Amino acid sequence: MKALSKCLAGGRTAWLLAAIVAVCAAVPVNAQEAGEAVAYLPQGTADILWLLLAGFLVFFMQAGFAMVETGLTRAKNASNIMMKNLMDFSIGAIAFWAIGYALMYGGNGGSFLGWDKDLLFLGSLTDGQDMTGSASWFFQVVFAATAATIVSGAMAERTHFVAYCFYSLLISALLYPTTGHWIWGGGWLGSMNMRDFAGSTVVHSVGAWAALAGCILIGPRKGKYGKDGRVNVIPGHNMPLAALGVFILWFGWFGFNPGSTLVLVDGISHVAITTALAASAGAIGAMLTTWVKFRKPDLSMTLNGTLAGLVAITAPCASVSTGSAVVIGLVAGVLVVFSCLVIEHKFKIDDPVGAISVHGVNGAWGTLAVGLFGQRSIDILYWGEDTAITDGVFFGGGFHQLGVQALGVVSVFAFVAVVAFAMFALLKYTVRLRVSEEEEALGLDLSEHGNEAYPDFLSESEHAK
Amino acid sequence: MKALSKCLAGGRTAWLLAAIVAVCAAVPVNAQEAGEAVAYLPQGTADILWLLLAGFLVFFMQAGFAMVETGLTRAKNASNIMMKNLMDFSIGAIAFWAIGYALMYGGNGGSFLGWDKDLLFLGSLTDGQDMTGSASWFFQVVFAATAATIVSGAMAERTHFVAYCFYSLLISALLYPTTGHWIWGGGWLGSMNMRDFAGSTVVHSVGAWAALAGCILIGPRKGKYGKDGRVNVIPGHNMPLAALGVFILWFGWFGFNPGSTLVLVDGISHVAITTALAASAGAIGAMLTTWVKFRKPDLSMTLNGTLAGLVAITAPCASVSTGSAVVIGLVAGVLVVFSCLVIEHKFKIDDPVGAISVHGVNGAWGTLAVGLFGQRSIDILYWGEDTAITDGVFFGGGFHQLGVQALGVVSVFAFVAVVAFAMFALLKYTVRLRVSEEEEALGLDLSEHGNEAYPDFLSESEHAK
Amino acid sequence: MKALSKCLAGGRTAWLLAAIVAVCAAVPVNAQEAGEAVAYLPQGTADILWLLLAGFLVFFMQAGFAMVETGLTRAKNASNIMMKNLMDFSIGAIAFWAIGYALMYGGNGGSFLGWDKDLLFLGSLTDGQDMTGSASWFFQVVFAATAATIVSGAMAERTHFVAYCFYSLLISALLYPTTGHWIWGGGWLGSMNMRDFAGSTVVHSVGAWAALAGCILIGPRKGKYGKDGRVNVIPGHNMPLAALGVFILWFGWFGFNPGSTLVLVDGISHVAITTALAASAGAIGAMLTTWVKFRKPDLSMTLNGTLAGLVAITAPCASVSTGSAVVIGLVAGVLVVFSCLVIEHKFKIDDPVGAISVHGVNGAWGTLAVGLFGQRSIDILYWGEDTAITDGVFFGGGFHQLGVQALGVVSVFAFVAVVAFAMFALLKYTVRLRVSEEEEALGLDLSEHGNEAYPDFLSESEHAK
Amino acid sequence: MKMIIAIIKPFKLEEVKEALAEIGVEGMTVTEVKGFGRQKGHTEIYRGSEYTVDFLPKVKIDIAVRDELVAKACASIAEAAKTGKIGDGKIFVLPVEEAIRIRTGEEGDEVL
Amino acid sequence: MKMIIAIIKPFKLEEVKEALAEIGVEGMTVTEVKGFGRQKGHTEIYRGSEYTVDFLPKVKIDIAVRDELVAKACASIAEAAKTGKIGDGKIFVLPVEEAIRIRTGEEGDEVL
Amino acid sequence: MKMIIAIIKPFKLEEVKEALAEIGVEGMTVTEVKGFGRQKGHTEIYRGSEYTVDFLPKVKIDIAVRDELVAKACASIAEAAKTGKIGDGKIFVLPVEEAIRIRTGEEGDEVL
Ligand SMILES: Nc1ncnc2c1ncn2[C@@H]1O[C@H](COP(=O)(O)OP(=O)(O)O)[C@@H](O)[C@H]1O
Ligand SMILES: Nc1ncnc2c1ncn2[C@@H]1O[C@H](COP(=O)(O)OP(=O)(O)O)[C@@H](O)[C@H]1O
Ligand SMILES: Nc1ncnc2c1ncn2[C@@H]1O[C@H](COP(=O)(O)OP(=O)(O)O)[C@@H](O)[C@H]1O
Repeated sequence: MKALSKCLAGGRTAWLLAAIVAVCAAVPVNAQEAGEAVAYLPQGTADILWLLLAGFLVFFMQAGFAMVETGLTRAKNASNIMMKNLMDFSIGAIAFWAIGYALMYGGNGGSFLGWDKDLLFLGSLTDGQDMTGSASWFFQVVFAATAATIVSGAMAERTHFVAYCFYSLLISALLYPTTGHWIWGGGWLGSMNMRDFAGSTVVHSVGAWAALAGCILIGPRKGKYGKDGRVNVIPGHNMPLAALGVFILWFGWFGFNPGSTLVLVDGISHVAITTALAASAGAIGAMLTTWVKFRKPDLSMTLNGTLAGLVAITAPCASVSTGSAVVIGLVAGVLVVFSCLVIEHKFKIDDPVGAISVHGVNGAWGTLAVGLFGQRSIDILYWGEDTAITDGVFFGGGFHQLGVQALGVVSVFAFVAVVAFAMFALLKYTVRLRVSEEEEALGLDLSEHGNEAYPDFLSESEHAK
Repeated sequence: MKALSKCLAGGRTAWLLAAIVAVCAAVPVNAQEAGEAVAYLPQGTADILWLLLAGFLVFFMQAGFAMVETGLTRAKNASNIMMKNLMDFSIGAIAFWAIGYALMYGGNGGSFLGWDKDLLFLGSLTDGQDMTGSASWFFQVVFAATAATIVSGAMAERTHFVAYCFYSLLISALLYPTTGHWIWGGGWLGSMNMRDFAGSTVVHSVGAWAALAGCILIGPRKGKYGKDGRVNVIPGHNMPLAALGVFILWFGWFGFNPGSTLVLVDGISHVAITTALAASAGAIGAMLTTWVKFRKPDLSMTLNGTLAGLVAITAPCASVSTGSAVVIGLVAGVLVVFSCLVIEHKFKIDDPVGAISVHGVNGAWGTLAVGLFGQRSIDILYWGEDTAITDGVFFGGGFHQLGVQALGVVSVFAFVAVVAFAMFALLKYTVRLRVSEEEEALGLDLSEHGNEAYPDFLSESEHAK
Repeated sequence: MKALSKCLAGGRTAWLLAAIVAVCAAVPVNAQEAGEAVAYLPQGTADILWLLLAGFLVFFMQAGFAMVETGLTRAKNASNIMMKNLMDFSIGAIAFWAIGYALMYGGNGGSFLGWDKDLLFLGSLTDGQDMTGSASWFFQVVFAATAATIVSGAMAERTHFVAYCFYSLLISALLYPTTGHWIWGGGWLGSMNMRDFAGSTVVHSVGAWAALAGCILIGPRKGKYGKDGRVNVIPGHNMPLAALGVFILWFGWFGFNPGSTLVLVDGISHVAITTALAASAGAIGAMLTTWVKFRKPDLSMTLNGTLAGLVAITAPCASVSTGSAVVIGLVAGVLVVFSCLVIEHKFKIDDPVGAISVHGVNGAWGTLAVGLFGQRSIDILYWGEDTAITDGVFFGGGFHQLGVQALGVVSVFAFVAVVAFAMFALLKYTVRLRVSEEEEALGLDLSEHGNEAYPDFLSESEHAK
Repeated sequence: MKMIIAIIKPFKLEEVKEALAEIGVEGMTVTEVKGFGRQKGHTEIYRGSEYTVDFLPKVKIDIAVRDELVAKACASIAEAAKTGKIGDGKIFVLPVEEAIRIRTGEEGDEVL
Repeated sequence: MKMIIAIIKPFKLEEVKEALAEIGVEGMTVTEVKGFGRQKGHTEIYRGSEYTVDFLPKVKIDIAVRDELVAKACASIAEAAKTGKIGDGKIFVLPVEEAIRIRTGEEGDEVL
Repeated sequence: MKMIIAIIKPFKLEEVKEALAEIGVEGMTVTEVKGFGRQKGHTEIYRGSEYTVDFLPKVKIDIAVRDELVAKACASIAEAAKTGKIGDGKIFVLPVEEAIRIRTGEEGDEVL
């Protein structure tokens, strides 16, 4: 039975307690005394609303990743990509509930790792006592899932599914919480006023560096590089789905960045516009770059450019002006094209969707951009006197903030690269990281899941008896 | 002309009245006296906001259903599925506006059916007087549409379109409002403190049992069962679209469950996390089950498992701990696989998308789960002393609540099965429930709508003159 | 580092300043004196929240347009459509940031065009000072993008990409801001109390009349009309994607219309339900019309009907009763079918997706509908005594309001048609408006972007070495 | 050796395959094609314009068989593919001069 | 009876069909194929790498005709399919030894 | 002139094309087909039901060549397409009686 409904229906006399409590709590004291019945929304409830709504949007990014990744890979692996995107969230959520959150935000740990045994299993036994905590967990779990899912695209079309499941478990239970603790959970980088507002480094770089380690260890897809070192093209199978994915991701990013205020304050609007502008500039930057370099404006790279702009603005979104946001996005759009080419052609690392360039390289760029374009006068709208950044290089603040940012970028890179490499190596020698040559040729849909993504030929003949 | 804009533009002196009214109403009395200008958001407005936002998300589930259903059926019926999903909402909304809402929530009826002639056509003549009522109608109509659309997938690829239109009318105008009234509208089941927070039974089971009646009456698709009783496989045509649909549905479910608080209270965050965890556990449960049973993790079933977890947590989402949510979801994921197999292989009921197992079986499971895992200490955060549930079996509360829940499950099943059977029988002997054999072989797109969903061969030749 | 997280983690002593400020500001004076700690959400912050959330939804409509347009056109142009939808937003956003907003809402202009040099580049140097202004810009930019993107579908499959980029720049920088200023920005039509609540004319007609001018100038697709004047059919390539697009658009429209209150007031709920009902009625109207006319209910036209209902209710959504909304939607659904046929068969204008009929004809219909069905008693819930409309023709108010509305429709049509025609003519003689015959035959994906949208044949052979 | 080219209704493929298996023919190559013949296509409606789609979906089967088997194979196919309604399709027999099995290099009737 | 196999540019299909209809050929089977020949493919770009797509979309038409009609049919096809530009395609004529109409069991030229 | 019809594994297409180019054969027409033979299909699972997909993806290549080249072409194809594993495919050679190049109207071996 639903509160408002009942009320309207008049069929019942009993009200929902919650509704009454809310109403009472919300009436200012004097108004109450004066017999006034107008109730107001508590700020705390508004904060919970905001965290949840933003979290819903970030959750929806899973669909965006799934579409981008499947669009840019071959039809014979489409079901596998769907499974991976579904399971990295599902396994990751359970892992983050069981232990990850305690390691990231537990107040009894140190500056390297958090700990709080009451947060294991989200303190399931005392459920409902801390609604603000619940909202916070929700918002964090969708971020953890984003970090996890980045690897899916980079290692697509060759990774053994069982290894991917274990990987999902490990990144959400251990890897992401650790660096997350450093910067957001009260750890050592956060204490230095490193600014990574919504997670260019904490979320995107972590996922991307893990992807980098994985890509190196697993090697390129069969046929990607010829014997003579020639780079072969393995086009994706559905560009409209890839584009749909980018629109969904952009939509979700409006939860990702503005939501990272964590409280419902006026400042969310500035974050929303820096986000929109950087993404637009990223798209334009990538398009123009491909236009000049390849003589035609390329869709797939422009899609990457849009995402690059979004990743790059993720750290500085609440510290820079709209003008700076445009510049940061433009640079990201240019950067992502060259980065993709260098990684593919020079380093011969096979990343089918450009995840390392989008999330890693531009995660780093965005984090450093705080040290270049950051303005204390803007940052302080969101932070306190002692926690706000100093002005960036281009705003006369010298190199201090840039140094802090660089330290964050480098230490997260070093830590994640090493740990992820170890993790994938472990998986390689236990459950097998890569499918066999035949399985890869057949496609992961058939070899790993026993079915096809588009089984249409059949439906006309085999089965219509 | 838009209020804020005008204000910013300074081009006009007149303010929007509404804005002023809002501001005035929101300023607490004493603050006003003291000349303070800060205004606050009334709780009532916040409640409307919450209902609408949640309703938007639930509305978007229509897209999810459309994608899941088309993905799991053949290309030759894809346009038909789109039409059905579009029309069950459209026809349903008009029907619910005209009469359904009056039957469900009208306060002048009895405990079996509501009635209020002022709610017919939503009291169109007195529009705008009751904004809270409008928000409530909006939230309810999207739920009614969800119940309606469940049938679309189960009876896909063979149902006569005109029959489907009439069915949409009947379920939204009569069937759904009736059982809805019993549990949410002030009817007899609600009075017994049966707990179906967001509608495992009211919405999902109602749709599924109607689907069951329809599937039995219409029979399996041509070729589904061989003469020798052999079960033939009729694979769908696009798994990535099916997966996209599940992501959209999951996203929409964050409106479905948390929105069912109906008022904006802190408690929405607990509901959001039980929802996320049960869905994740459902996905994992189904994946592991298929892995063990079929030796490979199956995408289509894992998608069903995700939805099963969501359906199952829909009733108990605000009554159980996060730990219980995980267990409920896991069980749902396992259950849905076996249920699909039994319905298809034992009962020889042809449900192409697994809707009966997902929404019916797991709707029942979720409703019963309140009686097993329910905790009064959590439930009471949302309800009053006299309306809260008693503890479930596993929490020492004995079998009382389980009994009430079971009564609800059984009586809704009995009522819906009988009425829906009668309804489909009526359609069968009037407008024809099923298309002819040839029409089915040709595909409903051509036979019912005269066009194809993917007319690509043509575009290269026939028409490029 | 994130505020709430830190708080939970307890690892840091410093709070986010913003959070504290918010909390303090929100505590009513007396409550504070009395030592009460409950804080409330300021109305101003709530307004920003609402504008942003609605804006996010409107942004997501870009994905909807992209899907509708690609679904209704051929596979060989699918990547091009994606590029256009991505770039009209990206280029448009930068243009609207640089200059468009200053022209539309600048308070120092006249009644024909606004101006405020401090709004150029959104006053980037003083960023963050005006969060309400930022939210307003965000909400307006997504509207500007909607107007721009309408042209993409109408001129699909033959427009030179570079011309489209310039067009995007011009419409967002100049054309849209001008008529926008007239009606919403403090200009002459607004002063006459013309009511275009959410932009049937300002947004949809502007886009559609520009599309009309463009379509006339660029001519039909090759092969669309035979030598004998015969109309050839060029079917689209993916109806499920087109339907997905319509669901996304409908979802986004719940930001478009209710969001146009611009402040968070109770009245948003009435707007939401007129929107839902008109869309439903539009779908039904178009379906029935095609059923009667073509003997089968047609999906593509029903999708157009849904959008027609939405466009038509956009102007009167906050001025009419739910009953009137149903009628307005029904008429729109019928109208769009005949309009599409007349434009295609009589006027021989080739608009592959029906954009001119959906957005232009029904934009006009919706705007006029205010003069027919408008009720001052409803309108006044949103406006002041002196800014509210007078009753419409069917509600005894005579022809005054209808006259004002008609003046708006006609003057916007005249202005946009002329200016857009000049603009496209300019592009035609500079950068070339249309691709060559061979490029068109080859498809724009290959000729303009050098790649295919579905390069699957290759992936099996060419590259798997 | 002959090449039998059979054009049949798509949903008859399985039955034809089984009929051929019964007489010992276990290899074939199948193509999705569009057929045009006496069976007239259907009228489709797209955005209000009627147009005729002349080309109907068919399946083409290429089956190489030893000369002795040709008559039997044709009969089997004809029987299995027959519905008696217009559009059932045709069988054509073409001469084959040589045949090679790629895997082994075998030639002639050994290949089958 | 002969089997005419014509490989043409896709957008010429309709014209070829009409040309054949004029001389009384009313049956054919059409396949979407990829062709490789003198007409060089185009260069595509994917994620910054250029690569040549050698195979161009073509349409293959199989038309069984009575011997007397072969020359006329070939001429009609050639005329209708011609653009004069490279890549217009080829026509091959193969002998057919037998033909059967599945629906009726008719054989030989009756089938057409 | 002969028509060589080669049915091969899809991923061998490129190698076959290159092998043919080496001996001067520069034209061919390629079709995506499904093959059925000794190489048994795989079992798929759909919603819990196992079912066998007998038809495996193959590529069919039609190559018209001058009589002198037939042997060499067949040998090249056989070599390039060979993996030695079951399912490598077959090559069939059919007689061609006439050939026309649509663009120019040339006939006979000139066409190639
Ligand atoms: N002359 C022909 N050459 C090649 N294929 C043909 C010819 N005539 C018909 N076909 C094929 O046979 C199919 C069935 O032929 P149709 O004339 O429609 O019916 P029926 O086989 O019953 O006479 C056609 O769809 C086409 O694919
Ligand atoms: N030797 C051949 N065998 C089979 N098909 C061929 C052969 N040569 C060309 N073709 C087909 O004919 C098409 C056109 O041939 P091409 O050499 O490009 O141009 P043209 O026909 O103008 O000489 C090719 O795309 C291919 O499908
Ligand atoms: N009799 C046949 N007629 C036509 N095509 C055949 C025939 N037998 C086999 N094929 C084709 O050759 C392919 C490979 O044949 P198969 O028997 O599986 O392996 P192998 O070529 O190694 O003997 C099949 O998939 C099918 O496409």
